[in-house]
Amino acid sequence: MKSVRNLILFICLLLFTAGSLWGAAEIMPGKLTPTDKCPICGMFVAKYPDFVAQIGFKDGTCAFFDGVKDLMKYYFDLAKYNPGKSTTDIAHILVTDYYSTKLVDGFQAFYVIGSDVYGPMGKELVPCQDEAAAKEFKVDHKGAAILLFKNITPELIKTLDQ
Amino acid sequence: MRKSDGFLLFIGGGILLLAAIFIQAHFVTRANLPLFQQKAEVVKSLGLTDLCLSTEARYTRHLSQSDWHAAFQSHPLALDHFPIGSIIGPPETLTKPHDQIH
Amino acid sequence: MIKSIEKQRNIIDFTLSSLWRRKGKNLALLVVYTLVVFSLGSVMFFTQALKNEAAIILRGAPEIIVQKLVAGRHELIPMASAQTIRAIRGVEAVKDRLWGYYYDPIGRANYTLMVPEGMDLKENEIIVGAGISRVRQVFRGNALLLRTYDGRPISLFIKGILSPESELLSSDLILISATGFRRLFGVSGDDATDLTVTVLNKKEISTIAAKIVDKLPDARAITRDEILRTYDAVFDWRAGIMIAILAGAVLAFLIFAWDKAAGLSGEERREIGILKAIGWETADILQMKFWEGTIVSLSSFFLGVILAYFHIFYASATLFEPVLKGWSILYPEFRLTPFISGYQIAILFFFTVIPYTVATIIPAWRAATIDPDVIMRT
Amino acid sequence: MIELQNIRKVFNEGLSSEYIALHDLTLAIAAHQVTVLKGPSGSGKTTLLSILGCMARPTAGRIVLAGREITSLPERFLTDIRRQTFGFIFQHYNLLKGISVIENVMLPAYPQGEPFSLLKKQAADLLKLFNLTHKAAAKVEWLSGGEAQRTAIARALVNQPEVIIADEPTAHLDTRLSREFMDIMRDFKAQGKTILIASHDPIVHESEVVDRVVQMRDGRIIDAGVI
Amino acid sequence: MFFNPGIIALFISSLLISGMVLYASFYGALILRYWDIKSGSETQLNLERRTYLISTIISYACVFQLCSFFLFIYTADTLHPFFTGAMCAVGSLNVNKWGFPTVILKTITFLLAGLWLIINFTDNRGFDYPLIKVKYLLLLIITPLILAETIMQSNYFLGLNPEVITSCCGSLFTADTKGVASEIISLPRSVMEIAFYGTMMGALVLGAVFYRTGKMGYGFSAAISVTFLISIASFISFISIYFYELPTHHCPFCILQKEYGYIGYFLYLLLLAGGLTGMGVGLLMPFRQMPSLKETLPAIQKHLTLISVICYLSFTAIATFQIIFSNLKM
Repeated sequence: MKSVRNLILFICLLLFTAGSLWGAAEIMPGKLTPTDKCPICGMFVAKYPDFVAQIGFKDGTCAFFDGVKDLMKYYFDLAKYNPGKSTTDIAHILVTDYYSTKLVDGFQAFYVIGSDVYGPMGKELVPCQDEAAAKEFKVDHKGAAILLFKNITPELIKTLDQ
Repeated sequence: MRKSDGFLLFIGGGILLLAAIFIQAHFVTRANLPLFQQKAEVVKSLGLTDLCLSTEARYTRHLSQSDWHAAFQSHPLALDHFPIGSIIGPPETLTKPHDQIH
Repeated sequence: MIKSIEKQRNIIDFTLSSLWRRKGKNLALLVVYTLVVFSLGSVMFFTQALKNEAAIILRGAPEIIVQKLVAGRHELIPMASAQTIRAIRGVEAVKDRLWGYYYDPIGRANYTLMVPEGMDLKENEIIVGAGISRVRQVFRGNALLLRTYDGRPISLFIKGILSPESELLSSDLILISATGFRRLFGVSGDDATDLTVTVLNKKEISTIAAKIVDKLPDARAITRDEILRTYDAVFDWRAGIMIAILAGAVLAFLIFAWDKAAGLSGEERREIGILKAIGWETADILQMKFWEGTIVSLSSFFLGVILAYFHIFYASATLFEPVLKGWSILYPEFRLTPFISGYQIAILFFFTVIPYTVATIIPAWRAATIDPDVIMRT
Repeated sequence: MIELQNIRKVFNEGLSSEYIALHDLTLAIAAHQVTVLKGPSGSGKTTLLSILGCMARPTAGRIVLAGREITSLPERFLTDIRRQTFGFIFQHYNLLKGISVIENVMLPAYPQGEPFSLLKKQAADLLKLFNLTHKAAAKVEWLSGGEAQRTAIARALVNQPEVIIADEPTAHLDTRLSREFMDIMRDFKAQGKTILIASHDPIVHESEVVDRVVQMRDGRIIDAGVI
Repeated sequence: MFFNPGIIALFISSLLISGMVLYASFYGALILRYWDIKSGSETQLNLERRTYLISTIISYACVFQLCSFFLFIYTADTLHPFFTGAMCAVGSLNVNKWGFPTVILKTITFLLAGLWLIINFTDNRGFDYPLIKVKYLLLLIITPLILAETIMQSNYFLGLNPEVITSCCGSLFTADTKGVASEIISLPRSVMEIAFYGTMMGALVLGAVFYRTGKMGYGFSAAISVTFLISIASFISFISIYFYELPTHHCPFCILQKEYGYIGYFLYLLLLAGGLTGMGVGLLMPFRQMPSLKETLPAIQKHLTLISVICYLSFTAIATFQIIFSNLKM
C-alpha cells in the first residue's frame, strides 16, 4: 500500500520536474568558473557558492556576483559597470535560494533583509524561493523585512553597506 | 676544504633535505587526493562518522557518538580498563552541553 | 662585515675540531638529543596527519545525526520521527540508519555492523572489512558464523571484502542487508538505530539541529561540525598527553645537557684558559659555545625530524602501534598521508632547541669567564 | 713602553684567605730591550707578568702602555690590545692537543677575522722560519720537545706583536735547547721586539742578550736592575 | 584550556624567557648598585663578567620573544575553528579579554628587548661602558613587562572556553562597530593614503638626510615611530583589502594565513625590524657626545638607519605593488 502511494508521488514529482524544466527552458544559467570575479568588488565568486547570483544577457554573456547586494548595485547602475547594456538586454537574473542552495529566478524570489545571516560581503539580501520559506527564515534569523525584487531600491542597498 | 665549510654544507644539506621532505610530502598528499576522495565516498555512502582506530571498546569506535554514561568514559582522571581510554580524551560532545541546540 | 664572517668561520673551524676531540661524549649527547626530537616529532606528525585525514574524509559524513536518548543512553529511534524532521524547512533528506556492534568471542573483537544504502545484498550476504578478513581468516565466498540476539547461530556468506585502502575507516565493518540486520539483532521494522539528515545550506545546519531537538525533545542532534571538532580535540588531546609524558624525557635530557655543559673536564678548562691567554676574548668563547650548541642542536634536530618523518609515514608509525592498538584486535593497517607543516617544525623547535639553549647558557658563560692567567699559575 | 705605577694585586679580597700577590709595585719596561724577571717561585713573577701582559687587571695602581692609560679598561678592550701587542710563550707551551701544528699557530689570530688564506700563509711562513714546515699537518702530541717549543714561539709571533712575553720558557728544556731559545730571542731583539722573560734559569739571566734583570721576592722588587 | 602542542610550547617558552630576564635583572640590579669601572676589585671583575652573561641572555630572550610572538599569533590562528564565529586569529584572540593585550605586550616587549640589544651593542664599543646604567635601568623596565606578558598569556590560554561565541575579524574590523579599528576604517581612504605615503616619504627622506649628514636624528626616529603606527593603521584601512581582494575585509590577521602565502609574517617582520632600528637611532642620539662613543656611535647609527630605511622601503614597495597589481580594483 505504502509503496503504491510512493510510486504515485514519484510519478507526480517526475511530471512536475519535467514541466518546470519545460517552462524554464529559456533560462540557461551561465556556467561559473573558478576565475569569475564579481564586477563590483573583484572577489572570486566561486569561493562562496552559497551566495552566487548572476545576470544573464540576451547576447549570452553573464555577470556573476558574490551576493544579491552586489548584483543589485550592478543592476541599478548598468551604465557604469556594463556600458552599452540596458535593463532590457537582461535575459535572466538568478539568485541562490537559501534553503536549497539552487539557483532560482531572481525576479520571483523573496528577499529577507536585516537577518543574522551574513554573506561574504557582510549584510545581505537573503533570497528565498517562496513566501513561506521567506517568512520562516525571517523568524528563524531575526530578519527585519521581506522584499520582492521590485521593492528593492538603490537607497535600500546603501543602508546595507553601513 | 675547511671544517666550517663542511659544517655549512652539512647544514645546507639538512635544510635541503627538510625542504625535500616538504616537497615530497606535498606531492604525496596531492597524489593521494583521489584516495581521499575514495575514502570520503565510503564515508558518504555508508554514512560513517568515525575512524576505526581503536575498536576494543565500543565507545572508542564511534568516538563522536558514544553514550553519555558509558562507564567512566575516558575521563582523564578515570582509571579506565581499556588502554586506549587513557590516550583518547572524552569527546567534546560529551564534555559540553549542546547549547546551540537547546 | 667580511671580517666578522671570517671570524665566525674561524671559530666554527675550531669548535668543530674541539667537538671532534671529545667525540664520545658529544656523540652520546647527539644521540639522546636526536631521540628526543624524534619522539616528539613522531607524536606531532602522527596526530597532525590523523587530524587532517579525519577532517578531509569525514567531510562526507552526514550533516546531522539524530539519535534518541532514553535515560541518557542511545536508543533505537522510531522511523516515524523521520517524517517530523523531513517537515523542517531546509532539510533535503532524512535517512534511517541501522548499525550496531557485535562482539565476536571467536575473533575476540568488536565488529561494527552496518546496513549500507543502495547496495544490493541478500539477506544472508555480507561484505566485510579487511581487518575482519585478516583476523578471522575469511575471504570472499567463505561463510562467517555469528549468533543472533536469541542465541541461534547464523551463517552469512561473504560477498566481498572492502578495499584495503579504506581500512582506516572500514577495518571492522560488516555490511549487511536491512533484513539480515533486523534478524540478527531483533530490531523491529519500525525502528532504526538513528537518522541522518541532509541539509544543503551549511549555514542552516545549526538552526535545523535546534529545530530537531525542539520537535523531538528526547533526541540529540550531532552535527558534522561537532564530529570534526571532536576529532580535532581528540588528537590535540592525544598529542598533548603524549607530549606531557615525553616532557619527562625532555627534562631528563635537559639535565643531561646541563650537566654535560656545566661539568667541564680539566682538559676543557685548560683549553679555554689557553685560548683566552693567547688572545681570545670572553665574547669569542661565548660565540664558540654558541656554535657548539648550534652544531649539536641543528644536527640532532635535522636528524630527529627526518627520522620521525620516515617513522610515521613510511614505517607506519611502528613504535606507536602498541600504544594505540591497546587490546584492539582489529587494528587497521594504514599508511598515513604526510601532512606536515612549518608550524609543527616550529613547535618542535620550541620544545627542544629553545630549552636546550637556555639550559646551556649559564654553563657556557661559566666556561667562558675562566681567567686567562689561570694557565700561567699552574 | 710599559709603565706600572703602584701596582697592587690582591686575591680573594675580603676573605680569610686574602693574599696579596703584589705590593705597590712600580716599574718601567723600556722598548726594544730584553728584560728578565728573576726570583723564586711564589715571588709574584707570574702575576706581574700577567699584569704586564694585560691578562689580568691590578686591584689598584695604574698601567700605562705606550702612553695610554689602560688600567680600568674592561676585558673586552684589554684583550684586543693584548692580542695585538703581546705574544705569549708559556712554561708548558700550552699547545692545544688534537689539532695540527699549523692550526695551533693560527689560533691566536682566529678572532681577528683576517682572510683565512692570508692567515694560513703567515702561519706557514713562520713554520718555515722555524724549520717546522714538514710538521705543519702533524698533531702537536707527536712533536719532540724542541719542535713543541718552536711551535709555541711561532704561535706567539703570528699576530706580529711588539712585545714577547715568556714565562719560564726553559724550565723543561735541556741546556742545548735552552741556548737555542736564547738565540731565537736574540734574533727577535735584533728585529726590534721588546722581550720580557720570567725565569730563574741562569742560562737565561746570564745570557748576554739580556739587557736588564729585575729581581723579585714576596711580591716586591728587590733589585730593579740597570736600565 | 586546550591541550594543544602550540599552547604548551608557548607556555614553556614564556616561562623560560621570564626566568631568564628575572635572573638577568637580579644581576642588573647588582650592577646598578655596585658598578665602578675604575676599580679592579674582584666584585667589579665579577660584575663585568656578569655583563657577558646578561647580554647573552637578553639576546636569546629577544630572539625567543620574536619567535614566540609569531608562534602566538599562528597558534591563535589555528585555534579559530574551535570557537563559534571565529574566522582567523582575531576571533580566537577575542575569546577573552586577555588575547589582544597579550599580543600588544608581546610587540612592546620585543621592541624593548631589541632596543636593549642596540644599546648593549653600542655600550660594548665604548671602552668605559658609558651606557651601563641606562642599559640596566631599561632592563629593569623590561622585566615586569615580560612577567606581565607571561601572566596575561597564561590567563588567555586558561580562559579559552570553546562555548564562547566570539566575534570575528569580519565584524571587528568594519566601520560600523565601536573601537579604534572601526574609527580607522571609517576614516576617508584618501586621508589614510596621504597619511601613509606622506609619513613614509617623510621618514625615508629624513633617513636619507640623517644617513648623509648625521643631522635630524631625532626627527628621523620620531618619523619612524609615527610611521610604524600609521603603517599598521593604513594596513587595516586600505592596504589589506588588496591582499584579500575583498573590499570590505580589513583584518590585520587573516594576512598571516596560508591562503596569502604567509606574506603577513614577512610584512610584519619588515615593519618590526624597521621600527626597531629606527627607534634605536633616536634612543642613541643623546649619547653622541660621550667621549668614548664619539667615534663609533655615528657609524652604528648609520647602519641602523640603513636597515630601517630598507625595511620600510620594502614594506611600502610590497604594499604598493599589491595595490597596483591586485585583482581588486576600487
